[in-house]
Amino acid sequence: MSRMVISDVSIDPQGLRADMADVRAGGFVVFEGWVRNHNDGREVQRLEYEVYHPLAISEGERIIAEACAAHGVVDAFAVHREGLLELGDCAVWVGVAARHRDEAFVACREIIDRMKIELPIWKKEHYVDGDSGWVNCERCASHGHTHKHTATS
Amino acid sequence: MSRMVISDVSIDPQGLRADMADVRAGGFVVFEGWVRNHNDGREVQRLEYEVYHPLAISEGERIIAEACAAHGVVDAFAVHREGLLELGDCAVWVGVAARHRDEAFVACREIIDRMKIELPIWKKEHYVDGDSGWVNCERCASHGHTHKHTATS
Amino acid sequence: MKQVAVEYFALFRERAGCAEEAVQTTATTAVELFKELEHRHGTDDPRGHCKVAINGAMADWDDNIADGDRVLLFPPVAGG
Amino acid sequence: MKQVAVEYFALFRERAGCAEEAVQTTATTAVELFKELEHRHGTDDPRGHCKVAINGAMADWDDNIADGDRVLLFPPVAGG
Repeated sequence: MSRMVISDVSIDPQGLRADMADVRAGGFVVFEGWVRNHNDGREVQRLEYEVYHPLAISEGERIIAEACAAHGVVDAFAVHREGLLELGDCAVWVGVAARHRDEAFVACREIIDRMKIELPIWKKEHYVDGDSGWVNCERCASHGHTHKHTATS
Repeated sequence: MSRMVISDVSIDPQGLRADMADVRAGGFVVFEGWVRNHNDGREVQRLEYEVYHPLAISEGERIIAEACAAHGVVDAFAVHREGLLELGDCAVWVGVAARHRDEAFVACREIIDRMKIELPIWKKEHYVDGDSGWVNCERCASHGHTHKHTATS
Repeated sequence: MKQVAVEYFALFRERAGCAEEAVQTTATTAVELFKELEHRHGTDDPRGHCKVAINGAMADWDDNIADGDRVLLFPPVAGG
Repeated sequence: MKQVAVEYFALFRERAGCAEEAVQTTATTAVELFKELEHRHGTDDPRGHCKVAINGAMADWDDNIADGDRVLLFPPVAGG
Protein backbone atom coordinates (compact mmCIF):
# COMPACT_ATOMS: atom_id res chain seq x y z
CA MET A 1 0.00 0.00 0.00
CA SER A 2 1.19 3.47 -0.79
CA ARG A 3 2.81 5.45 2.01
CA MET A 4 2.16 8.73 0.18
CA VAL A 5 -1.40 9.94 -0.23
CA ILE A 6 -2.96 13.05 -1.79
CA SER A 7 -6.27 13.97 -0.17
CA ASP A 8 -9.00 16.38 -1.21
CA VAL A 9 -10.68 16.16 2.21
CA SER A 10 -9.54 17.08 5.73
CA ILE A 11 -6.58 15.15 7.11
CA ASP A 12 -7.45 12.91 10.09
CA PRO A 13 -4.44 12.91 12.45
CA GLN A 14 -6.12 10.59 14.95
CA GLY A 15 -6.84 7.90 12.38
CA LEU A 16 -3.38 8.21 10.84
CA ARG A 17 -1.73 7.88 14.25
CA ALA A 18 -3.79 4.78 15.08
CA ASP A 19 -2.71 3.15 11.82
CA MET A 20 0.96 3.52 12.80
CA ALA A 21 0.73 1.81 16.19
CA ASP A 22 3.49 -0.81 16.43
CA VAL A 23 4.91 -2.40 19.58
CA ARG A 24 8.36 -2.50 18.01
CA ALA A 25 8.41 1.31 17.95
CA GLY A 26 9.49 3.38 20.96
CA GLY A 27 9.50 6.80 19.31
CA PHE A 28 6.89 8.45 17.09
CA VAL A 29 7.36 11.87 15.50
CA VAL A 30 4.71 13.77 13.56
CA PHE A 31 5.04 16.93 11.52
CA GLU A 32 1.93 18.85 10.52
CA GLY A 33 1.93 21.90 8.28
CA TRP A 34 -0.90 24.29 9.20
CA VAL A 35 -2.29 27.16 7.13
CA ARG A 36 -1.25 30.30 8.98
CA ASN A 37 -2.72 33.76 8.79
CA HIS A 38 0.29 35.64 7.49
CA ASN A 39 3.22 35.29 5.14
CA ASP A 40 5.95 37.65 4.13
CA GLY A 41 4.13 40.54 5.76
CA ARG A 42 0.79 39.87 4.08
CA GLU A 43 -2.45 38.67 5.66
CA VAL A 44 -3.45 35.31 4.23
CA GLN A 45 -7.11 34.33 3.94
CA ARG A 46 -6.88 30.86 2.40
CA LEU A 47 -4.62 28.59 0.37
CA GLU A 48 -5.10 26.55 -2.74
CA TYR A 49 -2.96 23.50 -3.57
CA GLU A 50 -2.59 22.08 -7.02
CA VAL A 51 -1.08 18.59 -7.22
CA TYR A 52 0.05 16.50 -10.16
CA HIS A 53 -1.00 13.17 -8.68
CA PRO A 54 1.02 10.54 -10.55
CA LEU A 55 4.42 12.05 -9.82
CA ALA A 56 3.53 13.51 -6.41
CA ILE A 57 2.66 10.00 -5.27
CA SER A 58 5.56 8.15 -6.90
CA GLU A 59 8.16 10.74 -5.88
CA GLY A 60 6.69 10.92 -2.37
CA GLU A 61 6.91 7.15 -2.04
CA ARG A 62 10.52 7.28 -3.16
CA ILE A 63 11.36 9.97 -0.58
CA ILE A 64 9.71 7.95 2.20
CA ALA A 65 11.36 4.70 1.13
CA GLU A 66 14.78 6.34 1.02
CA ALA A 67 14.31 7.90 4.48
CA CYS A 68 13.15 4.57 5.93
CA ALA A 69 16.14 2.74 4.47
CA ALA A 70 18.65 5.40 5.49
CA HIS A 71 17.46 5.71 9.09
CA GLY A 72 16.11 2.23 9.85
CA VAL A 73 12.66 3.38 10.89
CA VAL A 74 9.76 1.01 11.55
CA ASP A 75 7.21 2.87 9.42
CA ALA A 76 6.52 6.23 7.82
CA PHE A 77 3.48 7.73 6.13
CA ALA A 78 2.58 11.08 4.57
CA VAL A 79 -0.57 12.83 3.39
CA HIS A 80 -0.73 16.09 1.45
CA ARG A 81 -3.89 18.08 0.80
CA GLU A 82 -5.06 19.50 -2.49
CA GLY A 83 -7.77 22.03 -3.21
CA LEU A 84 -8.89 24.98 -1.08
CA LEU A 85 -7.73 25.21 2.53
CA GLU A 86 -8.81 27.64 5.22
CA LEU A 87 -6.74 29.14 8.07
CA GLY A 88 -5.77 26.48 10.61
CA ASP A 89 -6.33 23.58 8.22
CA CYS A 90 -3.72 20.83 8.13
CA ALA A 91 -1.99 20.95 4.72
CA VAL A 92 0.46 18.11 5.23
CA TRP A 93 0.96 15.31 7.77
CA VAL A 94 4.15 13.25 8.07
CA GLY A 95 4.39 10.50 10.71
CA VAL A 96 7.44 8.35 11.47
CA ALA A 97 7.63 5.50 13.98
CA ALA A 98 11.06 4.17 14.93
CA ARG A 99 12.69 2.12 17.63
CA HIS A 100 14.40 5.22 19.03
CA ARG A 101 13.52 8.88 18.88
CA ASP A 102 16.64 9.98 17.04
CA GLU A 103 15.78 8.01 13.90
CA ALA A 104 12.17 9.21 14.05
CA PHE A 105 13.13 12.90 14.30
CA VAL A 106 15.76 12.72 11.58
CA ALA A 107 13.61 10.75 9.13
CA CYS A 108 10.52 12.93 9.68
CA ARG A 109 12.52 16.10 9.09
CA GLU A 110 14.14 14.67 5.98
CA ILE A 111 10.80 13.58 4.51
CA ILE A 112 9.06 16.94 4.97
CA ASP A 113 12.13 18.89 3.79
CA ARG A 114 12.26 16.86 0.58
CA MET A 115 8.46 16.87 0.06
CA LYS A 116 8.50 20.66 0.06
CA ILE A 117 11.02 20.97 -2.74
CA GLU A 118 10.73 17.77 -4.79
CA LEU A 119 7.03 17.03 -5.22
CA PRO A 120 4.98 18.55 -8.06
CA ILE A 121 2.73 20.52 -5.70
CA TRP A 122 1.98 24.23 -6.06
CA LYS A 123 0.50 26.61 -3.54
CA LYS A 124 -1.50 29.73 -4.29
CA GLU A 125 -2.02 32.20 -1.48
CA HIS A 126 -5.21 34.24 -1.37
CA TYR A 127 -4.73 37.43 0.63
CA VAL A 128 -7.18 39.39 2.75
CA ASP A 129 -6.71 42.36 0.38
CA GLY A 130 -8.13 40.29 -2.51
CA ASP A 131 -4.82 39.65 -4.26
CA SER A 132 -3.39 36.20 -4.78
CA GLY A 133 -0.12 34.63 -5.91
CA TRP A 134 1.72 31.38 -6.48
CA VAL A 135 4.35 30.78 -3.80
CA ASN A 136 8.03 30.51 -4.81
CA CYS A 137 7.45 31.87 -8.29
CA GLU A 138 9.49 35.04 -7.81
CA ARG A 139 12.28 33.60 -9.96
CA CYS A 140 9.97 33.09 -12.92
CA ALA A 141 8.48 36.52 -12.47
CA SER A 142 8.56 37.73 -16.07
CA HIS A 143 4.91 38.59 -15.69
CA GLY A 144 5.21 40.37 -12.38
CA HIS A 145 4.63 37.68 -9.79
CA THR A 146 6.87 38.43 -6.84
CA HIS A 147 5.46 36.47 -3.90
CA LYS A 148 7.97 34.68 -1.74
CA HIS A 149 8.03 32.05 0.94
CA THR A 150 4.93 30.34 2.21
CA ALA A 151 2.03 30.53 4.61
CA THR A 152 2.66 27.07 5.95
CA SER A 153 6.12 25.97 6.93
CA MET B 1 -1.66 27.32 33.19
CA SER B 2 1.05 24.72 33.45
CA ARG B 3 2.57 23.46 30.22
CA MET B 4 3.88 20.32 31.95
CA VAL B 5 1.41 17.72 33.19
CA ILE B 6 1.80 14.36 34.91
CA SER B 7 -1.09 12.00 34.16
CA ASP B 8 -2.15 8.72 35.73
CA VAL B 9 -4.57 8.00 32.89
CA SER B 10 -4.10 7.46 29.14
CA ILE B 11 -2.75 10.38 27.15
CA ASP B 12 -5.21 11.86 24.64
CA PRO B 13 -3.22 13.01 21.58
CA GLN B 14 -6.30 14.24 19.74
CA GLY B 15 -7.40 16.51 22.56
CA LEU B 16 -3.89 17.81 23.14
CA ARG B 17 -3.48 18.60 19.46
CA ALA B 18 -6.79 20.46 19.35
CA ASP B 19 -5.71 22.59 22.31
CA MET B 20 -2.64 23.77 20.40
CA ALA B 21 -4.44 25.01 17.29
CA ASP B 22 -3.21 28.53 16.51
CA VAL B 23 -3.48 30.39 13.20
CA ARG B 24 -0.12 32.05 13.85
CA ALA B 25 1.55 28.63 13.65
CA GLY B 26 2.61 27.06 10.33
CA GLY B 27 4.49 24.07 11.74
CA PHE B 28 3.51 21.59 14.45
CA VAL B 29 5.79 18.80 15.66
CA VAL B 30 4.79 16.06 18.10
CA PHE B 31 6.97 13.49 19.79
CA GLU B 32 5.36 10.48 21.44
CA GLY B 33 7.23 7.85 23.43
CA TRP B 34 5.55 4.45 23.14
CA VAL B 35 6.12 1.39 25.32
CA ARG B 36 7.89 -1.12 23.10
CA ASN B 37 8.14 -4.85 23.45
CA HIS B 38 11.88 -5.19 23.82
CA ASN B 39 14.88 -3.47 25.35
CA ASP B 40 18.51 -4.37 25.46
CA GLY B 41 17.75 -7.86 24.18
CA ARG B 42 15.00 -8.57 26.73
CA GLU B 43 11.28 -8.98 26.13
CA VAL B 44 9.34 -6.29 27.95
CA GLN B 45 5.83 -6.95 29.23
CA ARG B 46 4.95 -3.63 30.86
CA LEU B 47 6.46 -0.49 32.37
CA GLU B 48 5.97 1.33 35.62
CA TYR B 49 6.73 5.03 36.02
CA GLU B 50 7.34 6.70 39.35
CA VAL B 51 7.21 10.51 39.34
CA TYR B 52 8.04 13.05 42.01
CA HIS B 53 5.32 15.50 41.05
CA PRO B 54 6.42 18.85 42.48
CA LEU B 55 9.83 18.91 40.82
CA ALA B 56 8.82 17.00 37.69
CA ILE B 57 6.26 19.72 37.02
CA SER B 58 8.39 22.73 37.94
CA GLU B 59 11.49 21.45 36.13
CA GLY B 60 9.39 20.43 33.12
CA GLU B 61 7.89 23.90 32.97
CA ARG B 62 11.36 25.41 33.11
CA ILE B 63 12.59 23.20 30.25
CA ILE B 64 9.57 24.13 28.11
CA ALA B 65 9.88 27.84 28.90
CA GLU B 66 13.58 27.82 28.02
CA ALA B 67 12.96 26.01 24.73
CA CYS B 68 10.14 28.42 23.82
CA ALA B 69 12.33 31.45 24.57
CA ALA B 70 15.39 30.05 22.77
CA HIS B 71 13.57 29.07 19.60
CA GLY B 72 10.71 31.57 19.42
CA VAL B 73 7.95 29.00 19.23
CA VAL B 74 4.25 29.87 19.49
CA ASP B 75 3.39 27.23 22.09
CA ALA B 76 4.62 23.99 23.62
CA PHE B 77 3.06 21.43 25.94
CA ALA B 78 4.12 18.12 27.47
CA VAL B 79 2.44 15.26 29.32
CA HIS B 80 4.20 12.37 31.06
CA ARG B 81 2.50 9.26 32.37
CA GLU B 82 2.93 7.68 35.77
CA GLY B 83 1.86 4.26 37.03
CA LEU B 84 1.60 1.01 35.08
CA LEU B 85 1.76 1.08 31.28
CA GLU B 86 1.18 -1.73 28.82
CA LEU B 87 2.86 -2.34 25.46
CA GLY B 88 1.91 0.30 22.91
CA ASP B 89 0.81 2.83 25.52
CA CYS B 90 1.91 6.42 25.09
CA ALA B 91 4.34 7.26 27.92
CA VAL B 92 5.12 10.84 26.96
CA TRP B 93 3.70 13.43 24.54
CA VAL B 94 5.51 16.64 23.57
CA GLY B 95 3.87 19.05 21.12
CA VAL B 96 5.39 22.26 19.72
CA ALA B 97 3.68 24.75 17.43
CA ALA B 98 5.85 27.37 15.71
CA ARG B 99 5.69 29.75 12.81
CA HIS B 100 8.14 27.62 10.83
CA ARG B 101 8.98 23.95 10.98
CA ASP B 102 12.62 24.39 11.89
CA GLU B 103 11.84 25.97 15.26
CA ALA B 104 9.20 23.35 15.98
CA PHE B 105 11.53 20.41 15.26
CA VAL B 106 14.44 21.87 17.23
CA ALA B 107 12.37 22.87 20.26
CA CYS B 108 10.47 19.55 20.39
CA ARG B 109 13.71 17.58 20.25
CA GLU B 110 15.30 19.75 22.91
CA ILE B 111 12.33 19.39 25.26
CA ILE B 112 12.14 15.59 25.07
CA ASP B 113 15.92 15.22 25.31
CA ARG B 114 15.99 17.28 28.50
CA MET B 115 12.84 15.69 29.97
CA LYS B 116 14.49 12.28 29.75
CA ILE B 117 17.54 13.25 31.77
CA GLU B 118 16.44 16.14 34.00
CA LEU B 119 13.03 15.24 35.41
CA PRO B 120 12.64 13.17 38.59
CA ILE B 121 10.94 10.29 36.79
CA TRP B 122 11.96 6.65 37.13
CA LYS B 123 11.06 3.73 34.93
CA LYS B 124 10.87 0.11 35.99
CA GLU B 125 10.73 -2.52 33.27
CA HIS B 126 8.82 -5.73 33.88
CA TYR B 127 10.07 -8.52 31.65
CA VAL B 128 8.23 -11.45 30.11
CA ASP B 129 10.52 -13.78 32.10
CA GLY B 130 9.15 -12.37 35.38
CA ASP B 131 12.21 -10.27 36.27
CA SER B 132 12.11 -6.50 36.59
CA GLY B 133 14.55 -3.64 36.92
CA TRP B 134 14.92 0.12 37.17
CA VAL B 135 16.23 1.62 33.94
CA ASN B 136 19.56 3.51 33.98
CA CYS B 137 20.52 2.23 37.42
CA GLU B 138 23.51 0.21 36.25
CA ARG B 139 25.85 2.83 37.71
CA CYS B 140 24.38 2.52 41.18
CA ALA B 141 24.45 -1.25 40.91
CA SER B 142 25.99 -2.10 44.26
CA HIS B 143 23.11 -4.48 44.80
CA GLY B 144 23.29 -6.14 41.41
CA HIS B 145 20.92 -4.15 39.22
CA THR B 146 22.41 -4.05 35.75
CA HIS B 147 19.62 -3.02 33.39
CA LYS B 148 20.51 -0.49 30.76
CA HIS B 149 18.77 1.77 28.34
CA THR B 150 15.04 1.92 28.04
CA ALA B 151 11.99 0.34 26.46
CA THR B 152 10.69 3.63 25.20
CA SER B 153 12.94 6.04 23.46
CA MET C 1 10.26 19.19 -37.09
CA LYS C 2 8.64 17.08 -34.38
CA GLN C 3 5.36 17.38 -32.55
CA VAL C 4 5.15 17.05 -28.76
CA ALA C 5 2.32 17.41 -26.25
CA VAL C 6 3.11 20.08 -23.65
CA GLU C 7 1.30 20.29 -20.30
CA TYR C 8 1.41 23.43 -18.17
CA PHE C 9 0.83 23.53 -14.41
CA ALA C 10 -0.15 26.19 -11.86
CA LEU C 11 1.38 29.57 -12.79
CA PHE C 12 2.45 28.27 -16.22
CA ARG C 13 -1.09 27.08 -16.97
CA GLU C 14 -2.53 30.45 -15.97
CA ARG C 15 -0.05 32.31 -18.14
CA ALA C 16 -0.45 30.01 -21.14
CA GLY C 17 -4.22 30.10 -20.77
CA CYS C 18 -4.46 26.35 -21.27
CA ALA C 19 -3.47 23.13 -19.52
CA GLU C 20 -2.17 21.36 -22.62
CA GLU C 21 -1.28 22.05 -26.21
CA ALA C 22 0.36 20.39 -29.20
CA VAL C 23 3.65 22.08 -30.13
CA GLN C 24 5.66 21.86 -33.36
CA THR C 25 9.34 22.23 -32.48
CA THR C 26 12.90 21.83 -33.72
CA ALA C 27 14.19 21.69 -30.12
CA THR C 28 16.53 18.81 -29.31
CA THR C 29 16.41 19.02 -25.51
CA ALA C 30 13.81 19.87 -22.89
CA VAL C 31 15.52 23.15 -22.01
CA GLU C 32 15.49 24.22 -25.66
CA LEU C 33 11.76 23.47 -25.86
CA PHE C 34 11.17 25.40 -22.63
CA LYS C 35 12.96 28.48 -23.99
CA GLU C 36 11.08 28.30 -27.30
CA LEU C 37 7.86 28.49 -25.24
CA GLU C 38 8.85 31.52 -23.13
CA HIS C 39 6.06 33.54 -24.78
CA ARG C 40 3.61 30.95 -23.38
CA HIS C 41 4.81 30.40 -19.76
CA GLY C 42 6.70 33.68 -19.27
CA THR C 43 10.00 32.36 -17.90
CA ASP C 44 13.39 32.66 -19.57
CA ASP C 45 15.49 30.00 -17.82
CA PRO C 46 14.07 27.01 -15.92
CA ARG C 47 17.29 25.71 -14.40
CA GLY C 48 17.49 25.57 -10.64
CA HIS C 49 13.83 26.21 -9.90
CA CYS C 50 11.54 24.69 -12.55
CA LYS C 51 11.22 20.96 -13.20
CA VAL C 52 10.35 18.87 -16.23
CA ALA C 53 8.85 15.42 -16.69
CA ILE C 54 8.89 13.47 -19.96
CA ASN C 55 6.45 10.63 -20.63
CA GLY C 56 5.52 10.21 -16.99
CA ALA C 57 8.94 10.40 -15.34
CA MET C 58 10.94 13.24 -13.88
CA ALA C 59 13.64 14.26 -16.35
CA ASP C 60 16.67 16.53 -16.68
CA TRP C 61 16.54 19.74 -18.65
CA ASP C 62 19.30 18.41 -20.92
CA ASP C 63 17.36 15.23 -21.76
CA ASN C 64 16.40 14.84 -25.39
CA ILE C 65 12.84 15.05 -26.61
CA ALA C 66 11.44 12.97 -29.41
CA ASP C 67 8.46 13.19 -31.74
CA GLY C 68 5.32 12.18 -29.87
CA ASP C 69 6.72 12.86 -26.39
CA ARG C 70 4.53 14.28 -23.64
CA VAL C 71 6.42 17.03 -21.80
CA LEU C 72 5.22 18.41 -18.45
CA LEU C 73 6.47 21.87 -17.46
CA PHE C 74 6.47 22.50 -13.70
CA PRO C 75 6.92 25.98 -12.24
CA PRO C 76 8.68 26.21 -8.84
CA VAL C 77 7.00 23.81 -6.42
CA ALA C 78 5.80 24.69 -2.93
CA GLY C 79 4.53 21.68 -1.03
CA GLY C 80 3.76 21.66 2.67
CA MET D 1 25.00 16.63 65.20
CA LYS D 2 22.00 17.68 63.11
CA GLN D 3 18.81 15.91 62.18
CA VAL D 4 17.49 15.84 58.60
CA ALA D 5 14.56 14.17 56.90
CA VAL D 6 15.72 11.95 54.02
CA GLU D 7 13.39 10.78 51.26
CA TYR D 8 14.27 7.86 48.98
CA PHE D 9 12.83 7.31 45.50
CA ALA D 10 12.47 4.34 43.14
CA LEU D 11 15.48 2.00 43.44
CA PHE D 12 16.72 3.82 46.56
CA ARG D 13 13.34 3.43 48.26
CA GLU D 14 13.27 -0.27 47.46
CA ARG D 15 16.79 -0.78 48.81
CA ALA D 16 16.22 1.31 51.94
CA GLY D 17 12.90 -0.40 52.55
CA CYS D 18 11.23 2.91 53.32
CA ALA D 19 10.25 6.14 51.56
CA GLU D 20 11.41 8.46 54.31
CA GLU D 21 13.42 8.45 57.51
CA ALA D 22 14.90 10.83 60.05
CA VAL D 23 18.70 10.78 60.00
CA GLN D 24 21.19 12.03 62.60
CA THR D 25 24.30 13.23 60.79
CA THR D 26 27.55 15.19 61.08
CA ALA D 27 27.68 15.64 57.28
CA THR D 28 28.25 19.18 56.05
CA THR D 29 27.25 18.70 52.42
CA ALA D 30 24.69 16.68 50.52
CA VAL D 31 27.34 14.39 49.06
CA GLU D 32 28.71 13.63 52.52
CA LEU D 33 25.22 12.72 53.71
CA PHE D 34 24.70 10.54 50.63
CA LYS D 35 27.92 8.62 51.31
CA GLU D 36 27.05 8.16 54.99
CA LEU D 37 23.83 6.50 53.83
CA GLU D 38 25.44 4.07 51.37
CA HIS D 39 24.32 1.17 53.57
CA ARG D 40 20.73 2.34 53.00
CA HIS D 41 20.60 3.14 49.25
CA GLY D 42 23.50 0.95 48.10
CA THR D 43 25.45 3.47 45.99
CA ASP D 44 28.94 4.77 46.71
CA ASP D 45 29.16 7.96 44.63
CA PRO D 46 26.17 9.92 43.33
CA ARG D 47 28.01 12.37 41.09
CA GLY D 48 27.14 12.36 37.43
CA HIS D 49 24.07 10.19 37.62
CA CYS D 50 22.13 10.73 40.86
CA LYS D 51 20.42 13.99 41.80
CA VAL D 52 19.54 15.69 45.07
CA ALA D 53 16.87 18.18 46.11
CA ILE D 54 16.92 20.15 49.36
CA ASN D 55 13.78 21.72 50.79
CA GLY D 56 11.84 21.47 47.55
CA ALA D 57 14.45 22.67 45.07
CA MET D 58 17.04 20.87 42.97
CA ALA D 59 20.45 21.25 44.62
CA ASP D 60 24.12 20.53 44.01
CA TRP D 61 25.90 17.70 45.75
CA ASP D 62 28.31 20.23 47.30
CA ASP D 63 25.49 22.29 48.80
CA ASN D 64 25.43 22.48 52.57
CA ILE D 65 22.76 20.81 54.64
CA ALA D 66 21.37 22.28 57.84
CA ASP D 67 19.48 20.93 60.82
CA GLY D 68 15.85 20.39 59.89
CA ASP D 69 16.46 20.17 56.14
CA ARG D 70 14.46 17.79 53.99
CA VAL D 71 16.81 15.99 51.56
CA LEU D 72 15.48 14.04 48.56
CA LEU D 73 17.79 11.41 47.08
CA PHE D 74 17.09 10.62 43.43
CA PRO D 75 18.60 7.57 41.70
CA PRO D 76 19.32 7.89 37.95
CA VAL D 77 16.23 9.20 36.19
CA ALA D 78 14.66 7.69 33.08
CA GLY D 79 11.79 9.73 31.77
CA GLY D 80 10.16 9.21 28.40
